[in-house]
Amino acid sequence: MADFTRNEMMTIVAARALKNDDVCFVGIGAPSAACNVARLIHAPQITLIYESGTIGTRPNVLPLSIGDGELCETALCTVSVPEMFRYWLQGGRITVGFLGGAQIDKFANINTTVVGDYHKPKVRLPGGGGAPEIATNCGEIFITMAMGKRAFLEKLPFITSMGHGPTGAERRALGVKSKGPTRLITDMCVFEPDPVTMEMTIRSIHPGVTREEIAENCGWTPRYFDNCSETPAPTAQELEVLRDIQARTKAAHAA
Amino acid sequence: MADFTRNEMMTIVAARALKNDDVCFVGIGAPSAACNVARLIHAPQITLIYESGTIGTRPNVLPLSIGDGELCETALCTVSVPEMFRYWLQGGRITVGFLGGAQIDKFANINTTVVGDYHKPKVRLPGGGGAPEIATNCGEIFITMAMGKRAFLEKLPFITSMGHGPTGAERRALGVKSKGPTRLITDMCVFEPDPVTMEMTIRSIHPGVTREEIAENCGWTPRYFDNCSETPAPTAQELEVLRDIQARTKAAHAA
Amino acid sequence: MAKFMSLADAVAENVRDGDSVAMEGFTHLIPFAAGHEVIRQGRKHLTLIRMTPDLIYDQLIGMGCADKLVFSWGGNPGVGSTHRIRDAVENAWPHPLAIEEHSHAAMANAYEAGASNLPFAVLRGYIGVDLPKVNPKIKSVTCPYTGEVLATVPAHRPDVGIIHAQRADREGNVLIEGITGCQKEVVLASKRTIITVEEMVDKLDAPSFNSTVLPHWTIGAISVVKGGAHPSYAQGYYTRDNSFYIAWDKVSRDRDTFLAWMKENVLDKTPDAFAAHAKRSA
Amino acid sequence: MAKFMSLADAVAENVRDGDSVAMEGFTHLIPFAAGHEVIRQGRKHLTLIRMTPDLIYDQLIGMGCADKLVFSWGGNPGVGSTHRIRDAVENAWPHPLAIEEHSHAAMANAYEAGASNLPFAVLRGYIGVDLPKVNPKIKSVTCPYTGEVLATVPAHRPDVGIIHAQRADREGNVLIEGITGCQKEVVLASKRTIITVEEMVDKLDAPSFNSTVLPHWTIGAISVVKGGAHPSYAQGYYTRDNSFYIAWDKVSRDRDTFLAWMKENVLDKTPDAFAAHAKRSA
Repeated sequence: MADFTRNEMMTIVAARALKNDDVCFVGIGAPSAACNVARLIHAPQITLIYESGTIGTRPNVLPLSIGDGELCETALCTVSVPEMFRYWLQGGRITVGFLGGAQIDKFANINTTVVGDYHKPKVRLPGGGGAPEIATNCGEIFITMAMGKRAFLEKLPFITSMGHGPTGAERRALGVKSKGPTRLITDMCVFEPDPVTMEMTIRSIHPGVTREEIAENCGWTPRYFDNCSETPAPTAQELEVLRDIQARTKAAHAA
Repeated sequence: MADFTRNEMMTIVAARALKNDDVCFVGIGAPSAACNVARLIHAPQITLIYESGTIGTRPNVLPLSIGDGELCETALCTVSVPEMFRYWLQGGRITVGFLGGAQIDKFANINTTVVGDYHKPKVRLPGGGGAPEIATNCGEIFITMAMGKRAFLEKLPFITSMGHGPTGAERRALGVKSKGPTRLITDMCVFEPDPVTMEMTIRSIHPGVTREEIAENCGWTPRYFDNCSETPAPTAQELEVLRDIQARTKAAHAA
Repeated sequence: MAKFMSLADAVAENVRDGDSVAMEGFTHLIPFAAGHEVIRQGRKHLTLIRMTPDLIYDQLIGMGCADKLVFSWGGNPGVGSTHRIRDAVENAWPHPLAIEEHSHAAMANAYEAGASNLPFAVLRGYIGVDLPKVNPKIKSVTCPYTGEVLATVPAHRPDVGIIHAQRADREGNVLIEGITGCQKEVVLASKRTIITVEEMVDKLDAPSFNSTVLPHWTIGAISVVKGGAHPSYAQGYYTRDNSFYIAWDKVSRDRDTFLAWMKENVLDKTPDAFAAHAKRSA
Repeated sequence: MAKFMSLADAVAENVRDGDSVAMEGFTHLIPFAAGHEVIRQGRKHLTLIRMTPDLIYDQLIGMGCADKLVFSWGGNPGVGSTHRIRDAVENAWPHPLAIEEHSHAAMANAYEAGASNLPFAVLRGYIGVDLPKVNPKIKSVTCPYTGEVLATVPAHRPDVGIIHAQRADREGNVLIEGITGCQKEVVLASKRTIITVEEMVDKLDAPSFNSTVLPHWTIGAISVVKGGAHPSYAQGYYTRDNSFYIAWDKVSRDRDTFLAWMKENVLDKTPDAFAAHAKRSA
């Protein structure tokens, strides 16, 4: 088994989840790496869309921001931001939306707005950006986040984007027809929603990670599917492609 | 005085009414000729917009339809039809809208929809097209129509686009802030609204036309402004430019 | 996902009796070949949607394909009436035609709302006019901030959207350039789509006058039909055949002349016949 | 009607204390030079509108120009926090900053509604989230056809819209290409506008990546400011200066370091200083 970091494992698991015919709304950081690794390995036809308006981008290096020139130059086409949110996201054209966040609860609701009282914040976070509408208008949502007690919380101070709702029932009750978060991919394991309670439940544990470690880094007592397995380790090809694009990116942005 | 037709007089009067800084929503036929004569004589910077989406067109020949390729090729830019109606017309960017129609009443309301009962029409006309929103969203409206008893009616069977309203009061009462029809340019005379009653009132009579003739071709008893004058006849330059563009157009469309 | 197929197959697979069908093209790129194929395949009870029903809708309605017309301006542009549409509305020939009438602004907004997956559109329109009295689909909402009352129309969500475009690449991405009308919105608002194109190319070469690209995954069927927009025009390929529009006035005035013309030029032909038009006026 | 003038004159004429000001640019073409000029001229009590307040708003807010921020995502993209904005929100330094917070979709729709001269925008959004509880501007309407309840936001109609673009022709028509964000909408929605451009040219040469043209009669002031989008980028002219974004994290963490940097690099400079940046990273 090749040597790999937990962050690499997280990115590669996310890449594996993407299919050739997906139309994917990409955020920056891990999702961008995952989407482009998928494109370079098993999903050459995947359509990557960045909220800056670029459709069908095939960047050679990873963008630093969602609006880099590389995204536009390699895109099939570029549209305005209002059109992106109206025709493409709200239009229901996106099959997979990627989200991350500062804090998450067991029903995959996410907070990226504020810690403490909204009007007298302890920590002011960046805010929702595209997330509130990505969460409901994409076919399904993949979330990537590194685990930790300050990030994986029993209860959020603020819901920036809805997962399955505060008790897991609200999404359905509100009549939202898209699936919401179907995978929560962390640096330690992969969660999927329990089909009945919608609680994010551990489907597989990454190689070398223990249940104790997961418990220590989770603000609630995590549940496991009966058939919870070990996440297949990154293949040599997966690692090579990921490291290669990251090296190209580093070289390009340093220049 | 040069020889000219009443139709030429109508087009030239309409052309004179346009200013260099106008942004003009152009229909087909007389308005298109008038706008382009204005552009070629005294308003070289006038912006002509066709509802097909072409902005700032400078056609060399008159288009046969509002969507001719010549309009796009000579335009500053072309936008989609939804954008045209949302950002440009509804956006309040147009200073002058041109309208024509099958029938008109003394308050410059226009019918281009139907003669007879709407649901069992005697004559089904083409319908409103852009007119209902042109009539209220442009800064002011110029109307060009040839006079006749079947066209200039005391009461319309159907109001397709609002002038000053059925009694002249409705436009103001509805809170519409644009001016509405400020000129009704016919083949016999020019009407402008009475500032109090808003009834279209004759401001000038074209050379060679009598009040009797006007009365015979108007379904209501037309009123005249006290200082009603004679419309200045077309100049040699005006006629030359108009005939020239019409000849070019004929040659181009016959080819 | 875009699938290249013959126009006959595309229409057979996608257009069903009773469907609502929007064939768009604002003077430019009108999908005549596709309209003819719908006539040849004998579709019935269609609801035809189009801002500017002109010759192709005159033909469809005259041949009895439609039960209803949703539109904002109907005529033979620069020439006069669409006689077959008038005959259907005024005399119920070949059978009655229901109409749902809007303004251009409302139609354009309705497509835009459809593409945006909204159930309705809001516009500053229909003020002081009679259309809302005869079209119950025109309603209103009150602005929650200013109290202003604005007009609404339901979003267009056609069963089938049909357009003609300049070209497609091998992946099925489609380029439209020049006057693009509301074609992008029609494709994005429709459940199924058929796009006829002048040609298939290796590369779209997108930057051009107002170039608009529809990604392959927004499209159903694509058929290469050279000349498929004749007698309208395809910017960069061929110009408008004005003589046809003028001639149509005479052909369409009389029911028998019309039927004879349709038999000879539509029913007894195939989409390949359009290629000759592309050459003739190129 | 577009008027060419110096950036100093453009800001002096168009930006007034207490105005609502939208400076837009989605990562690309951020109007830094114009923002610096607003700071130099000491404007106060502004309501700053922007989807993604990043470094230029961090600078404006840190210098005390703004009383209120209307936004949807605030941060140093790819780097971390905007420390001056956080200091204003968390600690009221240099004075309290009111916030009106939206999602990107709502902000984009609000500009679109402003450009469309509508008082509000309708979106399928804000479902199941907490923002409507803390932002009273988020309301709803009921679809008159389906009964569905949809979110609304008021249209943005800024007093001043400020953007940076690639070039203007001598008539004042402006071309933006590449990622155009919501800049067209900002210009069309604003009462007054300032556009800085990289250069003045004889011909716009419009067909290009996603080229967008703003006619001269939709524009107030135009100022040629070479490099005026630095440290963001201008497609076709210069690339993003990533090192600046990284360095800003350190500069902006400390109030005194920030103030010293602003004095040296903004208060004691003129718009001409930006030309050096354009060269450096071209």
